[in-house]
Amino acid sequence: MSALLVLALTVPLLGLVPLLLAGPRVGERAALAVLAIGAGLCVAVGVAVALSGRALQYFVAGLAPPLGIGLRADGFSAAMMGMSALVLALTAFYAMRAPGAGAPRMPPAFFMLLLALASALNLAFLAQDLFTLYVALELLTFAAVPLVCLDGKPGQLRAAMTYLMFALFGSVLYLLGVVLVYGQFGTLDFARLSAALALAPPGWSFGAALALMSAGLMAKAALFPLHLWLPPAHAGAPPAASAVLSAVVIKAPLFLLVRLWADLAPVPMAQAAAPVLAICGAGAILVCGVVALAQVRLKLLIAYSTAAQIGYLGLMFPLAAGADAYWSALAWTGGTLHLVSHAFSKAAMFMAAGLIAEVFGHDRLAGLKGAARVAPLSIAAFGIGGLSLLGLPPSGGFTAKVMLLTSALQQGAWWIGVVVLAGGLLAGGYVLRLLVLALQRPEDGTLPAARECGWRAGIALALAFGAVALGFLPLAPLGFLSIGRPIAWEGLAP
Amino acid sequence: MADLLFAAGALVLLICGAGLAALWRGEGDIDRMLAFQLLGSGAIAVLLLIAPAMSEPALLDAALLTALLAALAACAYRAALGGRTPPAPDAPERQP
Amino acid sequence: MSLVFDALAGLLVAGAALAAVTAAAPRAAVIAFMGYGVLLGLAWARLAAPDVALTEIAIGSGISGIVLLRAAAGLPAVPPAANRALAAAISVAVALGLAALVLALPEPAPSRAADAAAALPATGLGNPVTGVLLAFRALDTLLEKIVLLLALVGVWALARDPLWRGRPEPLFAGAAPAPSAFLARVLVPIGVLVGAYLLWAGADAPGGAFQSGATLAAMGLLALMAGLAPLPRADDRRLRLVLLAGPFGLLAAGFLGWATAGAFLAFPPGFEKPVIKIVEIAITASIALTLILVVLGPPAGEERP
Amino acid sequence: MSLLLDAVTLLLVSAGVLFFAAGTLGLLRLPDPLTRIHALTKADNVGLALIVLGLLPQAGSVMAGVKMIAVWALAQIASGAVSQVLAEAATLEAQIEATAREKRP
Amino acid sequence: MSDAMLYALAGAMLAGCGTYGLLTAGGALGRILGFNILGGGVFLIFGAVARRGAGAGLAADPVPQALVITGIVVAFCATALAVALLLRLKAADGAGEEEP
Repeated sequence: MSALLVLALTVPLLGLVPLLLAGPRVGERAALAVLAIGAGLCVAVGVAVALSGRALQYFVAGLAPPLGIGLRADGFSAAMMGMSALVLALTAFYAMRAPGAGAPRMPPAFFMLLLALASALNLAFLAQDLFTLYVALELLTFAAVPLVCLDGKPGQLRAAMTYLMFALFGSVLYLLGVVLVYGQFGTLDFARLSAALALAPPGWSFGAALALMSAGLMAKAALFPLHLWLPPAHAGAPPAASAVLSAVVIKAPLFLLVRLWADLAPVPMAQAAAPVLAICGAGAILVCGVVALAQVRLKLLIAYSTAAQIGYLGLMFPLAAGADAYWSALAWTGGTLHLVSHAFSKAAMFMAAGLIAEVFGHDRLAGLKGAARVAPLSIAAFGIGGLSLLGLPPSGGFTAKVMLLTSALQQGAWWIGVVVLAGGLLAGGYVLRLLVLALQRPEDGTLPAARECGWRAGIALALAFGAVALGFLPLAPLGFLSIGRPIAWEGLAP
Repeated sequence: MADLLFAAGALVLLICGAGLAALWRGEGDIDRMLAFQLLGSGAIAVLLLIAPAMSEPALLDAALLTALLAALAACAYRAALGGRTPPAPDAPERQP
Repeated sequence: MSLVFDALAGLLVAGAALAAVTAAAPRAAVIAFMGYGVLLGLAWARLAAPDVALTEIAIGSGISGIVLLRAAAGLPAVPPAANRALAAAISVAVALGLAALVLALPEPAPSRAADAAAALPATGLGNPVTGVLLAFRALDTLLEKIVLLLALVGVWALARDPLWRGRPEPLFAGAAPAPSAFLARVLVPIGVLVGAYLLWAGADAPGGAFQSGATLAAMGLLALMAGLAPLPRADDRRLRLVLLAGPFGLLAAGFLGWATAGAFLAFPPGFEKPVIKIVEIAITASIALTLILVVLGPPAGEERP
Repeated sequence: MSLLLDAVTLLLVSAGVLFFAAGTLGLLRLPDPLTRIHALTKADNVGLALIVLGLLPQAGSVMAGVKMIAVWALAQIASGAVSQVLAEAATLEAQIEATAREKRP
Repeated sequence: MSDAMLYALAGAMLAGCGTYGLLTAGGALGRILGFNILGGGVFLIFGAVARRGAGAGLAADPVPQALVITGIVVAFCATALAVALLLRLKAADGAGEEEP
């Protein structure tokens, strides 16, 4: 079973070979097939974890840490793997042009970057070694930055440059933390570090190392106040690229942030850091939410909403670090569910925005009156995906926010509850703006003659319904997510 | 003996440092490239000196590589100036 | 005495770095940065890290120089953007904070040297750094090869032609002047020899795929600069095969190890050294070619007849 | 014997360092780039040659000695060619500067 | 004060220089240099950590050294990608390409 972990890492890479050696058409098909297989592998990992009730683990080269590298899938990583693989595979289908659709094909580079993203994300979710995670983050950066500037427009190039600088700065900070951890413990393996930390309470320098790594991850995840690079990058990219960037790419550093503070850091240290992360999260929700309201272009609006929505994960930290096991598990479930449902709804919204912009030839909100007449499926996908951001039932966003809210109120963290509610109101403001416009009667002669591409809108809609389907989960801590936590190696090499 | 070799290495470093500081305040980038070449020669000498002092023969390979690549830098500098030969006084502008 | 030397070397590195970040003109900054690379190589030599020193010299002062000098050409000098006094204060705080963290590192230092030394004989290698790179942490090396490939994809994605046809822009527009061409003709054969030697020596002495690949790349670029070889076509299938040979050779060896030794990226028992050697040759070729192509930049599209 | 060899090393290496110092001094005092290039290559090569000669007794193995001589030979060839390259670059830069000045009245 | 510690402190100084470069750079090239110097400082500290871990007949802990080699190559790739972006931007601005 644990062989699945290696396959999930390596199979997406195989798709690079036909893309580089064969023609673009063959390469594209191969990439699609490989991504579909990759999604199957990730789902299989989830099923295996759920059935066995234990984490899957694999020692690369048969060498156990500290010298070797371990891969490990617990419930949390399996959930993230499944989510990202599904979004990537559907995005690949969305990016494939129907023959004769007229628009230019996605260049082969796009599919190469998508395949590399699949591998990098799985590595980020599976690797148990801080340096391997650094390589994963670099892989992610090198796959994500070119996605921003695929069309080569000057605005995109500038956005890509800013993104690259932020990402590289984040890498250096993260690496500095890794260096300090190695200097203190001589190991970079999560399980061994946990064991060492349990033996002796670490000093301030371990806290500093964690803080440096976190700052690096925040820069890569665009968590407020390091979010400035995100809106131009995500809004300028081609729609399929925006969808993966916003939906899954920033989730990897967020996932690692959770790993560091919820799984690795000793409890007193995590409790001390949690308010800081929560304040960053609250800042993201409120500041970026307000800025999103002021946007005049649809894609920028969605991008600012991404910068706002990742703030909810920041709010999770003090709740998950709380003393009461049930309420902290509920907050943990809520945070994870938010990550997953946001991925589905955000991918749907960016795809829909892309289709709308294709029909209208622009994405200025003021010119989108009556869009529902020419792009009904896209508007529906946008609306249903937006439902989840707003936190209206039934949707994954609703369930996640209710969980966070309940946990906050039960633990007496009133201000977090207030931020969750305010964030919902702001999201309502910016989601409804488009919907209201789209349903208005268009002025005569302003509607374009073109219609949306139906089956691609169908993919967006399917993703949006995925976010809705998550809303049918029970409002209780999900047992699946606690499988395999806390981190430990079970026995020796498999 | 090792101490003496390190002392010689330190002296070479000191000389290079002084040369660097002075050339750095010179007027053109050619002077800066000269400073870089001086540094390259100094680094070769230092690597040769500390290789026996540390009894690490691989540092001789490093010295060899430094000699190769310091020369490459000069070529890169020239290449970045562009492929033109010095223009004649009234030659027409080079076509882009 | 060696401490005096070390203190001097440390100060010189920092001085060169300071010159690089304070120079007003882009080209002056780049030259200072190249000097910083040479001095950093010395620092690595003194840290008993000849493998890293070789890498730093080849990449830090060699190929980086080509890339950065090209980038600096024609760039205007830009005035500093921020409040310099504030920036200096922050930077000093960063340096002092880091110094405090470094001084707080525990004594005796934790180390994996004993583990590595104990596990090394099983690989048949004599150089522990090569052992870590290709046997113990081969997963990192594999993925880092993919990072290299992706960097090239990223650079090529900037091409105006999405199908990547044709050759990149030349490093010299026109024929190289005689002195440069002469230098290249002399240095390239020697450099290729040195690169091959580093690969051959790397199993048991400092050196290996990275150092060799970087050296060969530098020589390749020199040859291209002087017009000794034609610019490579981005759509050449053989070229793409070489690009893929390193990462996918290692991946194939990983699967071979899975089949024979029971673990992904383990090596077939009894054949560790030959398999590692073959993979290393493939990796060297891929690194050298990838670095060359990354430096050359995106292909310019189909040549006009 | 070893004492004698060490003395030889000391003598030659000191002389080499002295040449380095002299070359650097020339580099700093000479008036224009072309003469400075000249000073640099001459002094560096003699200095390096003396250091290599001095270190040969400490080489330890024949291979190391051969490598040292190879380093010196390579540096010798390279610095000669490098000075040509830089001199050409200096001429070109001066000319570009002059044309630019002509165009700017 | 050991040699390793001296270089670790030099690494800290480099990190400071790199930060200064990142903060004051007026253009992308300055930021690229700053990032490289900052990264070089971090690597140097890692090298010092490796040197402190000498033992078992090895002059230094080989694990960090291997990781630094990996890191140097990755950092170079980042530099090359950034420079390619810079050159493309320069060409786009020079040709007066406009946003559609």
